[in-house]
Parts: sequence; C-alpha cells; structure tokens
Amino acid sequence: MAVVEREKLLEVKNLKKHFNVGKNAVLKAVDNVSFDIYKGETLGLVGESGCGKSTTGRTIIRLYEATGGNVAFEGEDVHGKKSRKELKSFNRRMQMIFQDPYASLNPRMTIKDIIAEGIDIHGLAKNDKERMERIYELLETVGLNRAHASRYPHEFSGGQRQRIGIARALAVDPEFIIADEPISALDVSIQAQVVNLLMKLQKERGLTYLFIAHDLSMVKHISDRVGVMYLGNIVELAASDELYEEPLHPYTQALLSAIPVPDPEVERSRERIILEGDLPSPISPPSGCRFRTRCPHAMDVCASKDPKWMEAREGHWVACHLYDNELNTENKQQ
Amino acid sequence: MARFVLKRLLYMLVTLFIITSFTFFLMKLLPGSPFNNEEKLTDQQKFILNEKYGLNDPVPVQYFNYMSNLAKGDLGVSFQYDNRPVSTMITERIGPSAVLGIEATIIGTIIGLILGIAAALKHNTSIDYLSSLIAVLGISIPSFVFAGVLQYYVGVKLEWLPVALWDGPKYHVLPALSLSVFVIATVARFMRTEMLEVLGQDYITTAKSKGLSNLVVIWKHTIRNAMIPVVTILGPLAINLITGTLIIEKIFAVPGLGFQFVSSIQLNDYPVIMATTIFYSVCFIIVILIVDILYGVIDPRIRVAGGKG
Amino acid sequence: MKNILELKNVNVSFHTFAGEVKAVRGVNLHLEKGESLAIVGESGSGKSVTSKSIMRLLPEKTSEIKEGEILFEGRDLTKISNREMEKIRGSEISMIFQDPMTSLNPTMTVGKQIMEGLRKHQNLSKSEAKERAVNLLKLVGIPNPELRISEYPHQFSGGMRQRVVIAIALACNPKVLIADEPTTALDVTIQAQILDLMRDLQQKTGTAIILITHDLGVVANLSQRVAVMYGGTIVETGTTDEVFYNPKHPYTWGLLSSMPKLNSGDKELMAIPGTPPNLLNPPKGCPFAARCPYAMQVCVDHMPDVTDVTSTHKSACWLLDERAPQVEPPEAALVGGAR
Amino acid sequence: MSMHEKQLNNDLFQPAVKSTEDAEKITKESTSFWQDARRRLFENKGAVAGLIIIVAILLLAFLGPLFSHNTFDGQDTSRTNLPPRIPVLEKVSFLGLDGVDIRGVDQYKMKNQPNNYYWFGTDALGRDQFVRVWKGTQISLYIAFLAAAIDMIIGVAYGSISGYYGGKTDNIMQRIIEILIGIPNLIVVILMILILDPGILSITFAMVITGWTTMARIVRGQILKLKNQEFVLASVTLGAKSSRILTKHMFPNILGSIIITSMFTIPSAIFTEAFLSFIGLGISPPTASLGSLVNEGFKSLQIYPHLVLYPAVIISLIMISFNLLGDGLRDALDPKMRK
Amino acid sequence: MKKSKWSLLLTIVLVLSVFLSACSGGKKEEKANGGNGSSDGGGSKEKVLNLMETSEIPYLDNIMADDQVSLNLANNVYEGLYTLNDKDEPVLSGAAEEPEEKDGGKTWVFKLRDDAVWSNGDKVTANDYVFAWRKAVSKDTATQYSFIYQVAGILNADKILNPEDPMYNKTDKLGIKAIDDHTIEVKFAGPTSAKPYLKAVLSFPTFYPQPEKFVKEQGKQYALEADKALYNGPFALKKWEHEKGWVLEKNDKYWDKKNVKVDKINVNILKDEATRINLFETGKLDRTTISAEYVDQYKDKKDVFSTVPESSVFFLRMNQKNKALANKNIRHALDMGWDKKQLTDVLLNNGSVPAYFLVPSKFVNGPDGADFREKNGDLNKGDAKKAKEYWEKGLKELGVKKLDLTLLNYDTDTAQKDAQFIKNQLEKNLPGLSMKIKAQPFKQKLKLEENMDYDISYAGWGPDYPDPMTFIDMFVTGGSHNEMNYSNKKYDELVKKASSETDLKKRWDMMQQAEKILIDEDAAISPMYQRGYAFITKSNIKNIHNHSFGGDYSYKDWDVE
Repeated sequence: MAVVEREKLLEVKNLKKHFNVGKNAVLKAVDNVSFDIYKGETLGLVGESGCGKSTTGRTIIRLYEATGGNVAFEGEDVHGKKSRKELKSFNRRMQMIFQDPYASLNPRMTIKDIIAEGIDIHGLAKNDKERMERIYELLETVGLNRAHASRYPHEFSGGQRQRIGIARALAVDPEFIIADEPISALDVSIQAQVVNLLMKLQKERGLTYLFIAHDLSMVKHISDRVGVMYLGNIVELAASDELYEEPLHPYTQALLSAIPVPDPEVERSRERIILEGDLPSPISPPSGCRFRTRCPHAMDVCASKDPKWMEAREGHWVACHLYDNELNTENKQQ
Repeated sequence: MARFVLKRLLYMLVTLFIITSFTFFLMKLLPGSPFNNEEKLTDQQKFILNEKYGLNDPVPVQYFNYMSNLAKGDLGVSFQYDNRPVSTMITERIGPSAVLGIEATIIGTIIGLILGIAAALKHNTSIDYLSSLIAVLGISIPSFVFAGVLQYYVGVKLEWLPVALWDGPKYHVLPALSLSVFVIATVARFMRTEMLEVLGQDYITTAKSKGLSNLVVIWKHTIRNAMIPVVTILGPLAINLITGTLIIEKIFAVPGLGFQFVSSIQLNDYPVIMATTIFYSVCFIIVILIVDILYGVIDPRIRVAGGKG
Repeated sequence: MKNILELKNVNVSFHTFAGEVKAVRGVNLHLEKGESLAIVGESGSGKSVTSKSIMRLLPEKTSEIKEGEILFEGRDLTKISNREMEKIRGSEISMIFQDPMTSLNPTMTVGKQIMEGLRKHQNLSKSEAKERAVNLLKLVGIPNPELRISEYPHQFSGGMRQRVVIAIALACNPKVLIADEPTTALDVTIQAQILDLMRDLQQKTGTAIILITHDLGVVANLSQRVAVMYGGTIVETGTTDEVFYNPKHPYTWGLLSSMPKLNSGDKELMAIPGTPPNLLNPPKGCPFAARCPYAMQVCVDHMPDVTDVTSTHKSACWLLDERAPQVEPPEAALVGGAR
Repeated sequence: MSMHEKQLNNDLFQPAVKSTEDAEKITKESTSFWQDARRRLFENKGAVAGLIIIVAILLLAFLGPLFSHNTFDGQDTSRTNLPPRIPVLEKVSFLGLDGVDIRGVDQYKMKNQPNNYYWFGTDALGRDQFVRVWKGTQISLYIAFLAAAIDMIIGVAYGSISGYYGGKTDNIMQRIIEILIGIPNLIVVILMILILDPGILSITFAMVITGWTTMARIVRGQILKLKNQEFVLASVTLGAKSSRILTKHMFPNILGSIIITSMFTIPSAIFTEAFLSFIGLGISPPTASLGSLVNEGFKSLQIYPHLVLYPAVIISLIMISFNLLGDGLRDALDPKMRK
Repeated sequence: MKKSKWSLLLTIVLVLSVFLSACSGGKKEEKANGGNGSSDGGGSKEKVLNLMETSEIPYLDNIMADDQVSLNLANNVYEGLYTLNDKDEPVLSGAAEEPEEKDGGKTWVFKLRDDAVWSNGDKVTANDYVFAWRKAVSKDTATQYSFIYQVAGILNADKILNPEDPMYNKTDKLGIKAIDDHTIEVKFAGPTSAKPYLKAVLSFPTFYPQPEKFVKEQGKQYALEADKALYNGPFALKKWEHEKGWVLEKNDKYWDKKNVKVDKINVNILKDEATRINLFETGKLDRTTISAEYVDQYKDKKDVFSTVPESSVFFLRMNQKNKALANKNIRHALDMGWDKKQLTDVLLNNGSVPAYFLVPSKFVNGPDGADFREKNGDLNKGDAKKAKEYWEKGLKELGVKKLDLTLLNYDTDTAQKDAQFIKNQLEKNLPGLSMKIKAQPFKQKLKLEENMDYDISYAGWGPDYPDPMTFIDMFVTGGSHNEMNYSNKKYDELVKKASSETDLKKRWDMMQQAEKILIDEDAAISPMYQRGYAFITKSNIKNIHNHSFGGDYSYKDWDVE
C-alpha cells in the first residue's frame, strides 16, 4: 500500500442528499455514503452517470445542503450553521474544478478577472500590482502565459479553459480540491495534459484530491484509492491497484471488464461481463442491494437486506452479501 | 391525466378567487357611481339608487355579498342595461367576438405558419426576407390602420365586401382579416425561429439518413416539432382575440365583448366589470390548461411528465 | 476483395462569416465489403465531416465538396441527383449518430421511426413493416418489442435508444453502416453492450462498418482497419494491428501514449502539448508540426507525402523520409509490449 | 515523393526549434464578447438600417421643431387643415406636396396663405403638423424609453429575486405575476390616471404596472438557467456573496436578453400609449404623442389623410426599426448563435 | 393513448368546424326570415329607414329610460297622454281631450282614448297609468327620472321620493287615481298655472302607461327583449339583437296608424364615425351625424347636409372655492378672453352657435310669444381688450401677477380640441395666465365636480323640461347642481319667487333678470356654445324634425319618397 501517512483530511459519514422531485417523489441521489480522504492522497470516485458521484462532491463542498450525515474537514464540521467568516475559511481551503470547460468560465469576464475572483473575494492581494503578479504566476503554473490574461474564455480551447479553471481554484491556495469530471469533456490528447498538470500540482503543493470521473482508466492512473459508486451508494473502496487487480464487488468487476482497452489483442481475447439492462431510476431504487437487478450473482437475500459496508480485507471495503461472512458461513465451501 | 387536470382546476379556482377579489376592491376605488345620468341625480335619488343596488353597504359587505352570489353562480345584473343579467349579456356578446377571434386565429395561424415555414426553408433568401418584412410590418402597424384602409378600399371603393355590420359569413372577412394580421406576423416570426432550431436537430439528420425525401422530413419531422412552442403563444393570442377587441369591433360594428368591457369600466358598471374579468380570467386559465394538454398531445415527453406531476 | 466504397482526394469546406474552413483536405480512403474501418481523431479533425459527406448530409448552403470523388460501388455519390441519393441513404448506406438522446424524433413512436425507412425503400405494407420492425427490435436486444414499438423515445433509456437507432440503421440491410461515435455518449457498461451488439450484428449481416471515434479502446475492440485523422487529413492508416503495434506517425504515438493503460503503473502520461490547428487558416505543411516533438523544419512548410510502410499500412510523415533522423516511438506509445 | 526529393534541401530535416508558447498561441485577435456582438450586429443589414432610422428619427424629433418658426401649440384658426406643401417638391405634382387637398382644391390659395409652407400640413386648430409630429415623436419616445427603463428596473429586480432565491419565494412571486396578468389592465390604468393626474408620468406608470411581467419572466428564466451554470457554482465555492454573484456573473450574462426584451418593450409601449389615446386616456393636450396624433388624424383619414399619414408612418418606422434592431441584437447577443 | 391523441385533435377540429358552420348557418337563416332589406332592395311599396345609434338600448322600459337612445325609442313605441308635435308643442295622444280642471287647477281629470290598445290587443286603461306612475316613484324601481314627478308637481311626489320623509315610498299616496277604466284624476301639489310647461312634461316617457297584467306576468323579464314588452305607440320593436341593432315596424294596432308613413326602421349600432360615413356612402345608412372634419366634405352638398340646433348649452364652471375665481373681474375676463365664434365656426363646425347665455335660443317662447333670448340677448360679450382690462384689475385685487389654473375636461376628442383652443386663446389674451388641461374619464370628472375639486370645468346642461327654469334653478345657493360654490342672494330670491309665480309674464321677467345676474353681473359661468349637430341624410327622407327635450324624434311623421 502506497499510503504511509494516514492523517485524515476529510471524513464523510453517512452522507445523504435527497432531492424533492414532484409531490411525493424523492430522488435519493446520495444515500448513506461514508469515506475518508487522507492528506496528500487522491481519492477517485467512479460510477456511471446518475450514480450520485457529482452530487457527493457538490454536497461535500456545500453547493448542496446535505440531507443527512456529516462531513468533517480536519475534524471540523463543514455543514451546519456557520458564520460567514467560517464559511469563507472553508472556501479557501476546499476548492472545486468543474466538468464543462465551456460552462465553467463566465463568458463575460476576462481570464484575469476569472482567476482573480478568489483573490478578490478573500482579499489576498494588497494592491493591483500584487494581484496581477499572482495572476501571471497562476497562469504560468498551469502552462499559459501572461498574454492570455486579458482575453476572454471563448478564445481558448477546451484544454486551455480547463487549465484556467484549475488556476482559479488554485488562486486561494486550497488544501483540498474536488475535481468533478475535469477531463470528461476533453479530447484524449488534451486529457493527458490536464491529468499531468493535476499530478504535478499535487506533487508540488501537497494537494489532496477527490477525483470524480467515469473513465476508469484515468481514475486508476491518478488515484491512490478508488471508490466505486452505484445508484447513490459506495459499493467498493480500495487502493487503486488492488481494486483493479482484485475487484470484489460484481459491479466493479463488470465495470472493469467493460473498459475498452486500446490493444487489439487484449480486446480479442477478453471475456467481458456484460451487464444486462440499464441503471434503475434513483427515485424508486430496488430494495436491498441496489445492484441486484443487474447482478449476475444475485441471491434471495440481496432483495431483502441491505448489504453491510465492511472491510473485506485490510483497506479494502465492499458492500456485498457475497462477502458477508456471517451470511455466507453455510454456503462457504473453502 | 384526470388527476392532473383536476389538480390544475382546483388551483385555477384559487387564482381566480384572488383575481376576483383584487379586481373587486380595485374597481371600488374608481370614483363615481355606476348610474348613467349621474350628472342630474339629486342626493336623494342617489341614495335610493344606491340602496336598490346595495351600494350603500360598506365595501367589505358588498364584497361578501358579491362573492356569496358568485358562489351560487349569480353574476348579478347590469347597471347600464336595465337589470339585464350579466351572464346573458356575456353569452350573447361572446358569440361574434369568439367567431371573429377563432377565424382570425385560424387564418393568421395558417398564413403565419406558411410564411414562417417558407422563410425557414429558404433561410437567407429573398423569400425569407419578404416573409420577415411582412412579419415586421404586421407587428408594427396598428390594426385599426389596416381596418380603416381595408374598409375604405375593399368596402367603399371596390365594393367587394360589406363595409361593416354583422350579418353573415361575408361580413366576417374584413374584420377577421384585420385581426389576423398580428397573428400572421407573430406566428410567422415564431415559426421561423423554431423551424430553424428544429432543422438543426440531430433527429432531422437521422431522418434524412433514412433516405426520406426533403418533403417528408419537413412535413413529418420538422413542422410538428416546431409547432410545439408555437402552441404556447397561440393560446394567449387567441384568448385576446376571442374575448373581443375593442377597436376592430368598433370599426366594423361587430356586436362583441370588447367594447362592452371598456364601456363597463368607463361607466362603473360593477357587475359587468367583474363578470367580464372573471370570464376573461377563466378563458385565460382554461386556454393555458388546454395548451398544456395540447402540448402533451403534440409532445409525448410532456404527456408523461404532466401525468406524473 | 472489392472496394464497396472509395474516397478519392476528397476536399470539403465550410463557408463561415470568418472565411472558408477547410475541414477535410485530400482524404483518400477505401472500405471493403464486410470489413470494419475505424476513423480515429479528435474533435475538429474532420472525421465526422468525412462521414457526413459520404451521406451528403452536410448543410447545403454553408458547405461544399470542393474536390474529389466518393465512389459507392463505382458510382460517384457527389454527382448523382438528390432523388437517387435518397434511394441510397438508409437502404444502401445508413448511419448512426453519437447522441441517442437527440437523434430520435421525440414526437414519433419508435416503431414509426423504424418503419419509415422500410416503407420507403422496400415498399412494405404497414403490417409487414411493423412485423419487420418488431423483428429488428428483437434483433438489437430490446425486450418486449411488440409493446415497445409503440412507445416514444423518451420512454427508453440511453442504451436502449442507441439500440433503436441501430435498428433503424439496419432496417434495410444496408451494405455500409457509418457509425459516428456510437458509444461516446454512453456509460461504460452500456458502451460494452452496444459494442458487443455491433460486433454481433456485423457478423450476422455482413455489413461493412465505418466507425468514427476518438476512443482507441473502441477501435481495438471493433475494427479491422484504422485511419487516423488530424487537421482534416489522414495521417496514418493500416490494419488495426499495424497501427496499434507499429505506429509510424508521431500523432498516433501521441494518441496511444496519452491513454493510461490499466496495467501500466504510475508512469506519467505522455501528453500532446498545444491545441489542434485552426482549419480556417490551415498550416502549409504538416498539420501536426506545431505540436510534434519531432518536428523538423521541413514539416512546417511542406505537406508530407504518404509513405507505404507495408501494402496496407501508410503514413504521411516526414520522419519516414530517408533523410530524416531515425526516431523511435516513445515507450508509452507501445501497446502491450508486443511489436 | 520523387518531386520532393529533388526540391527539398537536407537542411530542412533538422529538428525545428519551438517553444511551448507557440503551441498555446492564440492566433485570433482578441475580441471581447461585446466586440464580437457589435461586429455581428453590424453585419446584419436590417439591424443597421433599424439603428440608422432610429438615430435619424431621434435627431429629427429634437431638431425638427427648430426648422419651423411655429410652436407645437401655436394656433391660428385662419389656416386650419392645410394639406402639406413643401418648397421645390410642390412642383412635382404626383407627390401630393403642393398644398392641394384630395378634392383638388388649393387650400393655401383658398385660405389665403400663399407664402406659407407647412411641410406636414396643419391640423384643425391651425397648428403646424410638422412641429407637432416631431414633438409627438419626442413624447412617444420619451414614454417608450421611460417605460422600458421602469420595465427594466422592476422586471429585472423581480425576475432576479424570483429566480435567484427560487423555492417558495419563486413560487409565490410567480403566482403574483399570474394574478397580475388576470386583473384587467384598464382598471389599473384608469386608477393610475386618477391618482397621479393625467400626464406622461401616470401613463407610463400605468403601462409599467403590468408591463414588466414579460421581462420578469425572461430574467427569471435566465437566472434559473445561470444559477446552475458551473461558473456560478465556481464563484459560490470561492465564497462569493450573493451580491457579487448577481452583479458579476448573472447580470452581465443576462444583459443581452434584457436589452433584447426592452427593444421589444419600446414598440409595445408606444402601441399601448396609442391605445390609451384611442380610448381617451392618453396624454393631456395640447401635448401630443404619436399615438394621439394618429388617433386624432385617423378620424379624418378620408378627408385630411395628411393628419394621420405622417405620424402613422413615423410610428411604423419606429416600430419596424426597433423590431429590426431587436432581431439583430438577438442574433448578435444570443450565445446560441455564437459558433 | 396513442390513438387518443389523434382522435382528440380530430374532435377539436370537428367541434370547431361545427361551431363555425353553425354560426354562419344561423346567420343565413336570420337573413332569410328577418328580411334585412335596405330601402332600395325592399318590397315594392315598403318604406324602410336605415338609421343608427351609437349605443345599445339601455332600457326598453319607458319608466327606466334615462338616456337619449332609450328615450327616443320610448317616444316611438309607446305613447302617453300627450306627445310633442313637429313644433315641440304638446298635443293630445293617449288622452282623448284636454283635462277638466278642478280645485283651481290643482286637479286634472283626463278622459282616455277609447281606441288606444296595446300590441297584444288589450285596451290601454286608466289603471295602466296609475300602475306606471306609482312604479315610477317606487324605491324599488329607483328610476333616475323620478324627479320629473317633482318637476310636474304631482301631489306627494317629493315626499314619496324623500327617504327621510314618513311618506317615503308610499306610492299609493301619489296624486293619481283611476276614476273608471277611461278616466284618470291627477292631483298637483300647487297651482298648475305656475307651470306653463306642464303638458309638455307629461309627454315625457316616464309618464307613459304600462300594462300592469303583462308587466307582472313577465316579472324580471319585462322589457328585456323585443317580445317581452307591449307597445302602444306608432311603432313596435320587432327584433332586438343586443349590441348590434334593432328593427322597428309600424304598429298595426296603433289608433293613428294611417298617419304613420314609414313601414320599417332598421337601426344599427355604429360607434365609429368613419364606418358610418362609409355605410352612408354605400347606401346602407340613411342618416348620420358627422363631426367637424366631415362637415367640410359635405357642407356643399345641400341635398344631404343639414345642421340641427339643440337646446343643450355648454359652459365653463368656475369654481369659486378657488380664491382667484372667487374674484368677479377674473371671471369676467375669463369669459370674455376667448373667441367663442371661432370655437363654433372653425372647431365645432356643426351648427353649434356661440353662447353668451345660459338659456338656449329657440328653446321656449314666453307668454308674449317671443323667444327667451330675444329680450335678454347676449350677456357679458366683450373682446380681448376688455377681457385684459378685467384681468389686470382682477390680478391687482388679488395682488398677484400670475395665475395657474387647471381646466377639468371630458376625455372625448372634441372636448380635448375645444379645451386646447380655449387654453391657447386665454393664455394669449390674459397675460400671466397659465392653464393646464386635465382630462378625466366621464365618471371621474363628475366626481371631481361633485367634490368641487377643480378650478375650471368644461360642463354642459340639457333641459329636463321645456322651461327656462330647468337651466336657471341650477345655480341657487346649495343647489345640487351648483357644484361651484356660487351664491347670490338676489339670484336665489328671484328663482324662488319665479317657481311659485302664477303670473307667467312676471315669472318670465324674473327668470330673465336672474340670468342677467348670473352672467352679466357675476360671470358665474362662462357660456361656450349651444350645441348643434351636423347631419347627412339621404335626400329622399322627408319631414324630419327633432324635439328639444324628451325623445329626439317622432318617426311617425317621417316619410320616405
């Protein structure tokens, strides 16, 4: 295990985020999600669209008010009543990078004003000169140059925009960054630019990331540990190598086998686990284990009982009845 | 679906109640009495008249009385027209207004759609510019100017059609035409934008890639989808026409509701003001409901969403 | 084997307010009967424009095929009348689009949308067309096709919709199917289903497929031959194995090396710096020169010729010129270690 | 290949010197959103024509009255209802600018005014219609701009609050709008005129009281859309206050819609004022607006067409040009059109 | 569900088309049996008039009638004891002979005509009069013209109509009694000789009889539709399409039908003037009023153009609650300071005449047979120079140099034009004056006048009965129409005395003196003009004359050639 230093930066406990849709319908976008993030690591969060991974990120940073559970940042509760000052200090320490490079930059503002927004809000520059210097520095950090400062977002390519978004987040010197699908909208050749930049920044500044994506190969590449979400729940969480080499949860297994590999030979010989059907609606999720409707190993118990979130091996957590020893004692053959 | 309509109807009642109450008190703020010959009335007469119509009561009492009558379906009687029940007054006068309004809406919609579709299909050609010009002119020139010119040239000079009055289908032509100009312009404009939008959609490409001819693609795939938003503007537009248009009714001597309403306000004919307002609001709300339902008919996506909500 | 489709020196331009955008510049391609060819490239490389120009689906007013021939079974598609083209579309060549959410008409039942093409091209009666539509839905793996045929697209999930789109495309047993990023908008698990389905169907029907994608994984999965496009030109083509295991063009190297491999550990990804060229004012020389780590002075001003590596493997790069220095592809570009 | 081999110098096959900056260079000239919009606007012939007409009318409205020695209120019963007569142009008889009325009588001769020229004729009180028309244009434009301004203030504030705070606030505020639409405008207008005394201000207020609902709806829609845009969320995560989000992020982005909407408010305000004049609730004389001039002149359409012709033409010109400009602005400012 | 959307659409289309065809179909039928023939297209000898009104009939019930349309209709479809002839003189109609006077003129006994019947054949009886008169003063009827019973001085009328009087609403105490089926006895509160106009007043529709049985049968429905009323006049209302128009036909039960020349009158409601002219030009309308603009067009066509004087007088009220207007000189100046002739000749241009008086000319003749105006002539007539003198004197008395006054005005177009003219003239002729025009909707204007919340107001008055007193008694101190705080003891005295003076000559003199005080001495009002109307009439229509009070026309006398 690569993680030696185990100082918790963020603790998420039983986080819930429900949306009211219509009169009696509740969309349980995030339901009872718990995980920790350690200082300096990157936690990847993967899952299909609609599984609640982005909602999780946005709830952590208080873009959404949590319905239940709590989030502690360095032991301090993030949610609950806060003074403006406290909120502002959180905002400085926790930042976010967004998915859509076109929608995440205000088209009516120049790049310098976009990047300097955090500086302005938190008063991080004493004067205009200092402010401009900070902006130039940030631009250079993300591989852009001074000349770009006075231009408008629409003049930039997707990759450049995403780097501007990163510079904006960096402007307040955060400790923790939630990257919400930062590369999904980019071309392959550009994705690598952004990922490399993020990794470089982590190394230089000791940042901690929550990296949300649906692209498993990228997540594996960047993350120390990876959590897999399905329909509002985390179903498996482990160090990335372990997860990829020995996935426990049937969903994770299916997910991994579904990734197309850019290697014709591998592809030709690969046995896929093809999941039947689609993601059920999060408004009326299946009872018990939410994955059971598509699970190749579904048992009777899966329909009646929620699987427990347990540590199947050291540092490898899973929520699946297949690994519930108490349940499986009689079925166990080994 | 039934539940959805029922819920909406209930909700409509609440809105209606508030509009009614608001209008009642606003109307009571208008100075002057509702009596024709107010100028000549002595104080004694005023007292007697007010007593007869319950206008000596404090306004809240009058309001309560009105509302309880309303609940019983009694809209009261007119002050300016000999105790005539307001309900029959409205039902009598709505006929011509509605016929005219519907005719104008139909004419306007058809011509407007043709213009809009032509403009979109021939985007950035002279046809497009011509149709846009017609649309802009239609919106820009007051309808009474059209009406006046049509009446004078078609009616008096050419004697093709009756100048005015309301005696049969050929009497409808000029007023309906004058009214439809605005509809033509609005619909053409809207349709053009929507058509252009739909023409850029992926499913049009899909349809084309099936090998469908242009005509089929436009007819079956484009127009229907472009019509959906047009329906929304058509509803309120039609309501405005159907509930009567003062100026056109005046110029063509159409016995409609438009003039009635304006004069009732000018003469403080309280029951007529109230009834017309209620009538108008009910029409408005119902049409919006119909538009919503129609929306579902045209657009299956909304049908389901509506049914759930 | 005979080429069913052949593109010869195709040039396509768009007219915009800013000037002429040369989206496709001199593309040569061929497709054999029953094979599957992938066109790979990033957005703006001209791959979608190429496919749409085969179908003649580019906007009439703003675009123009400036030069070249598109031969379908020997007939030049750029020269035939609209009516003849309509006969070919959907019956001989059909197409699948990227976003199943928007490529179906929301106000028409799924069945009708399938039947439309059938009735037009095969003169089927309504009931015959319906039967065929049900069969098609069954074929693409939609449960209860009899019921679902009268539902509207919004009642289907994304994956199911893409199946419907495929059913529409396959309705008349076309000889060529052009799939324009058919899985990009789908989730991985659904993507796997669709890829499986397409491979399956190709085997069953023998339809030749042109697969347009930016995802090399999808290419490896589905296609026999690959054409890599960049800046409106084809920079490398070959069999899948040749392009993956013996890439010759630095752009192909870049593409391969910028993708993380599940088994490749924590090595830094090799990113391609910079951004793609602006086709409003395309570079005189190699379009990739500005981003190419191996660029030479010649690259900037002179368009490289196509060099045959093998009879099937061609690449347009000055590095293949004998005067150029020998350059080895970066380690990260080597797929699976095999060569 | 053979050609190149002859022409190309070996030196060219040296690695090119590049900096990463080149790769990130932006070749296009820097244009802000507004510059871009302005360019687009000026490319739209209709919009430019509209703009020119508006400017011309504005100029004439203020300078026009100076051309005449008469005041807008200068009555003289000896020169009533004179048809237009313009020097020089009077010689071109088919223009109808020779002072001869539609019955063929030279009114100038008849009313003993041989040396006077009234470019637009005179009205029933013998007032110079030329001066009155331009004064009326001033008033109409003033009303229109005032209405648009108030509409903007109320509509924008209402819509922003409703959209930004959302939830219950939004719900209640939307219900209020629905009710406002349901209450007959005329009652409100009459009440306003009673409370404020007839005049420009009361008319404007009366129109504005329910006229802002469209603006509010549009602003609300835009705000709702913007609220979930990622750049707004980014600002929230940076700890921005509501005021900052509204002023820095929301307003600049809805400004386009606001401008477009008010472009269409202006003609509708002029129309409404004309309608009020029609039912006798317009501007208080001797001040005139275009609406009241048209309304007054309309009655004698068949006898003294000049009384209705000029104000009607100017009203129409104003409407047309604002509509054209509005359309042009919509095309120029609508982000959807930005490609 | 899939099928239903099309069927729903289909249903809507069907319903619409049925609706439309039903509407147009209905119209065709009406045309077929309604016989909307115009004068030229009608039968060989049928004489048809095509006329117009500007509004719907508010009241078909003659007792309720309180506006020109209703009064005019009542005058032609009903009949009372007297009618006005073409010289506006009351002539016997329902009454068979002049009344027998008793009690020194305080009681009149009328014999009713034997051959007068309702349109259903029932005889018009004495009881019908008693029923109608009692109905007119009842508080449940609350007709706005109930005051006419006080004007006529019918016994107890004022007590019955006074809510504070113990006799309030005791309608059976009204001074009318049926002696037998054909005889009625009317009792008056005072001597009838002081009221030379009494017989004319009795020709007013509020005094017409109503068929008690029928009225009671119909209940609330009475007179709401053409067939819900009985007619005893020369014409009967045959068809009444609300807000569109109505048709009068010769009443074949009318006792004097041989003198009714016209067979049918089509009346359309036409609110727009251009439309009326266009209809006239296309031969669909026989007669219409025209406004100043069109007068220029038609005034040379002598065969169609005519002007008709009216007895309504328009004047400016000057509110004496305003300190400046309380000054007599200021008022004199304001009256003299503008050119009344220009107003009538250039602006109104419709036969109106400038007014230097309150009591209109050609309204009533005095006991000496001369017009009221003949002796009193023009009052407070002056020119701009004289006006200025008064003005400066007034300003000096007030101790100011400038005056701001607001002119309260109707919101009609013509009134607006008049006001602008006056403003312009006054501001030019009276230095230091600045005037604002405040136009208000009719009702609101009345309210402001009632509250005396104005400076100067454009007002008008039409006679309620054919006697100068209907004008003169308006301005007594505290009078309900004296909405300008005018008070002059001498004036009050004269009016009071004149009301009970039985010597008609003396009475006449007193009224003339009062008018002089009002205008010449006090300049309490500034008379503007006596209204006239300009008409265009098809040249084949003859014998048109109008009444100065009550219903405008008696179509009975009209003829089509």
